[in-house]
Amino acid sequence: MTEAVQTRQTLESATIRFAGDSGDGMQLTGTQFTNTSATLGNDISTFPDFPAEIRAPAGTVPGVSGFQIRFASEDIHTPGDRPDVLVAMNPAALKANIADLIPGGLLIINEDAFTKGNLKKAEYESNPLEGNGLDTFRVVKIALTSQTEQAVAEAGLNKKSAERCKNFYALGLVYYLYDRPLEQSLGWIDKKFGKLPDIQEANKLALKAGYNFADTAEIFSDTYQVPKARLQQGTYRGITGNQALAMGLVAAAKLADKPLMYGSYPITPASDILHELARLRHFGVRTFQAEDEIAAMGATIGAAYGGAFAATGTSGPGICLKSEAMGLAIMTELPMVVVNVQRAGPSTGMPTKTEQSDLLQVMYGRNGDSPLAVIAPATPGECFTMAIEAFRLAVTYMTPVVILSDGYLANGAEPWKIPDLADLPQITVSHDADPATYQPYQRDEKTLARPWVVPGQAGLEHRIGGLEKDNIKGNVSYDPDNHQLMTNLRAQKIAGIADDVPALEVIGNPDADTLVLSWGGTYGSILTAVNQFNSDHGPIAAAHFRYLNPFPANTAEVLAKYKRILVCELNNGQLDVLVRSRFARETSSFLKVKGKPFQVSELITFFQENQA
Amino acid sequence: MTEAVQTRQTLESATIRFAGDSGDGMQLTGTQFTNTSATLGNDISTFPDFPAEIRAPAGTVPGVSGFQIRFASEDIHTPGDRPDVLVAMNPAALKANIADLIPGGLLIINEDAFTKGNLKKAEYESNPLEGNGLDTFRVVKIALTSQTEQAVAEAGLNKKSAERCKNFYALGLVYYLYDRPLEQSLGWIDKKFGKLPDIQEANKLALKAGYNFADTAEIFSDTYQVPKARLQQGTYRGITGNQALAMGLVAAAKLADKPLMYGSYPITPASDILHELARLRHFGVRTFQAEDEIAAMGATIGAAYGGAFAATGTSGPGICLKSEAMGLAIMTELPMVVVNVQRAGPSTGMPTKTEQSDLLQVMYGRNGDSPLAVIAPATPGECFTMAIEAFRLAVTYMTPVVILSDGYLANGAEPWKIPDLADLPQITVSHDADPATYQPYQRDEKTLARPWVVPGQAGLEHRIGGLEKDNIKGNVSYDPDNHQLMTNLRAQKIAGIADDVPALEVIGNPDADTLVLSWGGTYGSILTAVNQFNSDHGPIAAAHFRYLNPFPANTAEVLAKYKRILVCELNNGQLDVLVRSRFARETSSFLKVKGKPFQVSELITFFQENQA
Amino acid sequence: MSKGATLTKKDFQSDQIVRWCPGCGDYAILAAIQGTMPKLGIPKEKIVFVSGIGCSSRFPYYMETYGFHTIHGRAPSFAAGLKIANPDLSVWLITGDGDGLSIGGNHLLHALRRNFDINILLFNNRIYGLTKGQYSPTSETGKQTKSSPMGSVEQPVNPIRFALASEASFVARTYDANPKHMAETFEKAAAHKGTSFVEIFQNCVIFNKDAFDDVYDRKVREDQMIHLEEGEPLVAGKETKQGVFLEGLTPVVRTLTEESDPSKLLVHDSKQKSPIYANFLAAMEHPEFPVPVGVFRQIERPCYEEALEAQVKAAQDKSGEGQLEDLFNAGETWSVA
Amino acid sequence: MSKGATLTKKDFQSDQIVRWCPGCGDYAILAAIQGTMPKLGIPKEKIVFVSGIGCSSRFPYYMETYGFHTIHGRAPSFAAGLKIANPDLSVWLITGDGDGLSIGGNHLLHALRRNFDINILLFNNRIYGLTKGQYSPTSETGKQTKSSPMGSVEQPVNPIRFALASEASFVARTYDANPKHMAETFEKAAAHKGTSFVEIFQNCVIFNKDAFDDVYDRKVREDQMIHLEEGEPLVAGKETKQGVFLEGLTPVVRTLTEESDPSKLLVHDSKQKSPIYANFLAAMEHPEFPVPVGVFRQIERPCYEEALEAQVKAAQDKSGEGQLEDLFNAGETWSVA
Ligand SMILES: Cc1ncc(C[n+]2csc(CCOP(=O)(O)OP(=O)(O)O)c2C)c(N)n1
Ligand SMILES: Cc1ncc(C[n+]2csc(CCOP(=O)(O)OP(=O)(O)O)c2C)c(N)n1
Ligand code: SF4
Ligand code: SF4
Ligand SMILES: [Mg+2]
Ligand SMILES: [Mg+2]
Repeated sequence: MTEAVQTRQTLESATIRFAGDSGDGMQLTGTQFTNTSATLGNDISTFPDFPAEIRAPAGTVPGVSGFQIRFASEDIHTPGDRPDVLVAMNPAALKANIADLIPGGLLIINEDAFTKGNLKKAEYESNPLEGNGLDTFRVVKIALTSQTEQAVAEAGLNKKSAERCKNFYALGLVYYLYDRPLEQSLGWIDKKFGKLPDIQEANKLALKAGYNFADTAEIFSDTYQVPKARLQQGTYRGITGNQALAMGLVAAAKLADKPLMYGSYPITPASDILHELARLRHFGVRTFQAEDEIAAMGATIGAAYGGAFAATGTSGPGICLKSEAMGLAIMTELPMVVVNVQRAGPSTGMPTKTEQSDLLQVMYGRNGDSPLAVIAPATPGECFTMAIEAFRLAVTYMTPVVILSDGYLANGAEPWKIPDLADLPQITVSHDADPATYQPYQRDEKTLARPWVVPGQAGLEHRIGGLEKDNIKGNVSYDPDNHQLMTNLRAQKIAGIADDVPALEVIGNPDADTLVLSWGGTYGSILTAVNQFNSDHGPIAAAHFRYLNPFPANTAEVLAKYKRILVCELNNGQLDVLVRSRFARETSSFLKVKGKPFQVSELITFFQENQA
Repeated sequence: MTEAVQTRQTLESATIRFAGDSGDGMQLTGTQFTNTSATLGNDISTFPDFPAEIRAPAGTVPGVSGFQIRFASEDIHTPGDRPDVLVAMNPAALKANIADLIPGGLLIINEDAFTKGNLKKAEYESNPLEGNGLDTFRVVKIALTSQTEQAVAEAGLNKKSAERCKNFYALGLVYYLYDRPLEQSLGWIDKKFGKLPDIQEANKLALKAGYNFADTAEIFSDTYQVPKARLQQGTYRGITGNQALAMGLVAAAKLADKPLMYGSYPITPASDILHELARLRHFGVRTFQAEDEIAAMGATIGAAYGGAFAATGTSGPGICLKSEAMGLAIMTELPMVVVNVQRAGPSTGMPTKTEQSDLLQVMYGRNGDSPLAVIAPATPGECFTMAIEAFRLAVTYMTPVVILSDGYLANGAEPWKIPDLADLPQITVSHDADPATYQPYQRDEKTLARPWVVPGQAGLEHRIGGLEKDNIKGNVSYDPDNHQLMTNLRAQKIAGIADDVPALEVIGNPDADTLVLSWGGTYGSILTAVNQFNSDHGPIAAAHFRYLNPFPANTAEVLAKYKRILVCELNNGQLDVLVRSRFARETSSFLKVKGKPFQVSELITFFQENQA
Repeated sequence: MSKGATLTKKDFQSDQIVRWCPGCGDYAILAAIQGTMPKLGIPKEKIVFVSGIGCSSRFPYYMETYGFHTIHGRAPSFAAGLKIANPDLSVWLITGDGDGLSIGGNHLLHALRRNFDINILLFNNRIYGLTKGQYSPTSETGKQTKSSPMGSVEQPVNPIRFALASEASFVARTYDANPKHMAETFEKAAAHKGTSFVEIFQNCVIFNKDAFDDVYDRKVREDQMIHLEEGEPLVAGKETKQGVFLEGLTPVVRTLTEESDPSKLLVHDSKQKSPIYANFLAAMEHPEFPVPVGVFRQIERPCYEEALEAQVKAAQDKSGEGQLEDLFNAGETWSVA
Repeated sequence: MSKGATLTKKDFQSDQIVRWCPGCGDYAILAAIQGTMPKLGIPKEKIVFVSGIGCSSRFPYYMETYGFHTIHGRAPSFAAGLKIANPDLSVWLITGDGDGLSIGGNHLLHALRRNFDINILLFNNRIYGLTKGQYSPTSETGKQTKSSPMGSVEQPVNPIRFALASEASFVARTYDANPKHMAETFEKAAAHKGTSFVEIFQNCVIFNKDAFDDVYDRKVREDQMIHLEEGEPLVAGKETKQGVFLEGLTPVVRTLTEESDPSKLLVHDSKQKSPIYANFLAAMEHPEFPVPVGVFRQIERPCYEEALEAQVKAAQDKSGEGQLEDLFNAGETWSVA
């Protein structure tokens, strides 16, 4: 580490995308880079993007797997619009990703993979490495496959296994480029492949060889360093939204000293919540893999009725199936959490791609007037706190609560400051009731919640169900006025939550004329764009909804302050429907449904166009 | 028919309610009165109201079955707010209905039924016939049971069967009261009971005895006549919404020369559509009673894919179950009709009661942005035309079309002018496509519809499904821009229907400041109230939506003309959400969820209060 | 509070007016259940009746226990969640032939193979009662109803064979016309550890009147039914006895005479591990065969909720009771000072 | 256009890149189907592949026929509607153990008892492939997967027994490791009038690798399987022959020696009206028994769509083809002049 180090440019942030075939181990490479950078103290944000198939056809564009990571010495909130560096392990990866690389960006290419066969599979008519199509980039072609093979020769693997180490070779190159130490990844290899010493050895050789080649061959004209970020003091770990959500559900149950029951049917991108929770039997977690989403919802209601902290998770099509039983949960006023990790729809849509298009579904997708609470975490880490919040609301108001996550939050990772137990909210639950006075639908004056009495409590036997019940007594009732009353009460109960949740906060420049509204998983891009707009263009304010139903109590007041309201969301205008219908205000929307998060730049452009 | 006839008062309209135990045959009595009055040339409107149970406990209030009929010499649009005459066959019927009888109204009571036992079952503390609780009414107490027994004695029935004729005795009384001839009912009895001569005889005796008793005993101080209405010339029949809907579906298929496939799972109040259609095998109707609503929807899509005119029908909870497959219908852009006969919700709710609370469900109750067309008939008879219209839109735009009927339309009857075949719209369908150029998602420039190619057509083999497809070619596509394009196209296609449907019409006084908005089955009450308000109170305008998605093209223009917008609907504010979100206008709403239609009087009061 | 031992039938009658049609078979079943409950020695508050939708599914309202009237066809899933949350409740699931075998067939299948310790009573009236008389999955082919005026074209499903294929560990059949047989069967079902499945022939007097009279009317009952008794030969018949013999795999019914060799008669054994015998019994359908009633099969098999609890315990034995700090700190962490 | 008779396997290959994992058993099944199609003599345009969701359910994309990739578990209902609309199509339904027996179990049940003339192929890899490896309803008890790290606590369902209880008129089993057996089985399924149900043992190399190797690996296949042949005795075994004998109702496998009386051996007869024999075969499960493959049952029973068409015809014969005027004017009418 001689000269090069001295000339390293210091960057505030950098974005790399690793792209290759599904079999090339790009997700692993990305995760290694992420962990090393996190440990170095950078703030990070990642965006994995993989094909729908388990093993899509090798070498084809649909088979490309990508992992983007942004790391920075400042606070960041998105994985970056476009990469500064693209690592393309084969022609298909190049084809699928080159449009995103910034002009002048660094393109690291595995030359060896640009064979006739691979070019054909990628549907390239001619070899893009020839000709001048890549002239706007700084192209570094490396014979990655063969150099890896040479480097790992001494480990004695067969050709195929040797080749498979090339992702670590590539990682070594990029580690050098950004001045990252190898230790953490070397340690990881030791742990992971301890039982397969030849593979362990080979991967370590590949990683070092890549690093050294970059150093000695001086293949990069510029090299960089990204100092550590001024993160809040504490212990951190990387966390995805799904992991955080699973932990939040467990934590909520623990905080209330209740068992957690999670009923679910596997579906992309929600399955990992089930997987995470299934491993936690020693936390008293009862997972139930149901035969379908209807049964998962039924079991969740059954468990809530039985006194457990009950939750279910799915993605959009699964909500369709749950919807009838969700209506019953509303009618019987039982507490539970329903997680919807949204994906691109309609119908099967694009299961591995992100979208925010189930907001109106969870608001209105049931027969009858059937209000429930809807909340949406803004970042992967917030999935933890919002899971706890969901249970708090559920048991306080005796209502199902929907958490709207999405594919981007679910699989995206960010550093997560491990919370202090003492800082977590307390959740208190009581099943107490006096047999002398107990009535199933006697409501708490403040919350309008009915009592949560569970089978097993003597003297409180009663019957509930989906037929309209008379308020207080809970007997089946067809009385016209009672139905009106109950409909109103169900609505008021949910509306009343508004006073029990944090006020809507204005970010950016509160004195601007224009207010940007957004919700859920787009927070990072919105915040970044709003901040950037305020520094580069002019004043703009923003408010990001984490509470969708009800809206925070001050929402009308906030909106009233602004002349212009812009709504940004990853769907065809759903928050917009809620905002307009609630506040009867004209709005302008930036709507994107491409299976991808917002780019900061496109938001800025939209702000500019609407800053009349 | 001597004196009495001479002193008959002539009325423009009258409203009678027959109420008794479920076993008392009140629905039959009501229907007989309806048919006779219709044949006499009155305009009529009916409202049957019966318990959820097949045979609710005899004598109890939940077991009361009622049938209200309004008949008139003028055009009428509702079965009347409150009856002028109430026939109460037992204490429970009295209890359940007396609050509705107009002050000074005529109350005909079966004295015999006011036994201790029955009073107890009806939860009366003391006998209401004693004391002065009924003083505001004109009470006519008759020993209906015993008089019937005597009257039918010669037919030789046992006591129980003899008693069961008392509904015809009551009908006879009321026929006399309103000067209706007995012939039609006598004929009906002959037809119905031809095979049971003793019962046939007894019922005829009872009917005549009731009539004669009223005549000779002069039990009514006033008697009436209601001249015929100035109805449009033609042949009429009585029709319920469900009957009309079934006929409309059949007619649509016939008009297009296609077989009708109707896949359904029984559910109140939609089952009768299945029953009607099951009888029509000779029309080529294929009904399929599926194992559940999911399968019914799947089969409907399968049949549409196979080239049939395919429809399914259900009520709200069934829509929950259909919703996932409805998303697939949208994604595959196949033509079909989905009927939702709404009932009071949420959840199981009050299955036999009417409500309009599934509007937002059918609009938004699916994952992803998944627009489809939604229409709603305004009267029972219109269910016929709207069923045809639904199929016209479905095949023209290659989209599922939802028909929102409701329990009130479904079971309510009105005179229906039998249409001339020549006046029905022509529906043309083509499956033609040229194998040389055919592409599954090549769209018609105007309608944006894709071609309706069906299996069996040679050279056009292709594959469809729920994964996003690329526009034109129809291959599975994860391309970001294609998903955006397809999402937009799906939305535009539905939005484009606006230009192909009748403009929104303004009724009442178009020059008023206030516009009343309503939709679907409330038309009759709204129209009546608006007319009455214009004559008695002041100018008011109204516009009634039959097309909910999209709204007719001129809707914005209509709304823009009015200072004040009032929305009236039988739910907790659903059209309101659509109107406000689309037009960003403040509104005031009259929302009723009591399982019953609007009363004209309550609408008038609401108009008055909001006519500031 | 309530002590199971001292309860009476009356204690299990709720204050709700029973709303079935006069003469409906559901009344007799309700009475039999209310009569059975005190014998189980379970306190009222530990008993939950869960149902779907249908006439039969109104059942929970009439029981003075905990009750949950859920949605159509899905009762097994609610029962599953309830048992997971609270394994020591006595859970009774009430369903109908439509609720349990039409819309709810899949949940029934999975509940049975999972073997929750619950009791499932399927009221089979071979019709949809609540929706006013459409044919159901157990209606006979050719059945004319409102939705099949020219006759149903569907082959009915045999609930017992379905339950057996679903790996049910307890399978029985009883009928509303025999309170004593019902009571005995319900007691056996309650005693079984695991899912008990009981088909009940039930008379819908309004829409499928006397559908089972050919089988269970007092006049024909003894000839048309085989009352299965553990260890007893398979014999029907009041005057002349009819015995069931095996020819290869085929059941053959022969009149027993002085000469018949009783040792050749099939003897009832509901505890066979293999489902073959129970399937054989179930294939005996009316009118070709007298109809077996009683317990077809009862085998021991682990219950779902017990196996689940065992995993929780094993995990806690191995890793200690989970602590949130450990969970939060799992995986790679780093510190920012 | 295309004539069935002159088509080749290639004609049935669509232009879509096949996207299963290298080594997945689905490839062999696809090849076997594409190879079978030309033999059926049905023009391409008359053939429709309908599927649910799962790795296996991608199948239709790869067939150069009509194809409908529907939603999870519901394919039977789409096929039902399609057959009702268009009875003369050759409809093939592709499903998986999750698609067909977990979420879709109920539709499968009802499709089978209704007996539409369709062919249902259930790819049983005893795992959820597409969602990356959770246990399925056919996974063995104790199976460790992502969603069952301590082992599944569920009793698996046997697809053949399920199909039999669902009154399937044609029930068979084949396996991806034997192209010839697959082809023969598919041809028989196609030839059967009514719903043909075929379970296919399928290897998921990624999430449940070699799950069937104990049964169908070339080395053990002949000992561990009984290839059912009509009229042939039930015998397994390469070197030493193992025969299936009946003891009462119990199958007993005995080594055949010189002394064995071959007339005592059970002889395969798939056409028995009673389901008892087929159930008996289906109860022979690995590892206690060699696994039967081939056709378990094939009986004649009316098809739903034919019975429906017959009703349409009968109604038209009786009342004439329905005229709208008559429909409108039915019931009581009156005239206003
Ligand atoms: C989702 C849904 N679909 C349909 C219905 C209507 N429905 C209620 S009960 C029932 C069938 C009942 O039949 P069964 O289970 O045999 O019960 P029975 O009334 O005969 O006791 C139907 C179709 C419903 N309640 N919910
Ligand atoms: C409503 C719904 N729920 C869940 C899923 C997710 N999902 C897709 S395929 C599948 C299971 C597939 O298993 P199987 O049928 O055995 O097919 P395989 O992939 O093994 O061939 C699941 C759970 C879905 N697509 N839709
Ligand atoms: S309809 Fe039939 S099943 Fe329902 S309550 Fe009446 S008699 Fe009983
Ligand atoms: S995951 Fe398994 S079943 Fe799916 S394609 Fe891969 S190997 Fe085949
Ligand atoms: Mg029934
Ligand atoms: Mg599988």
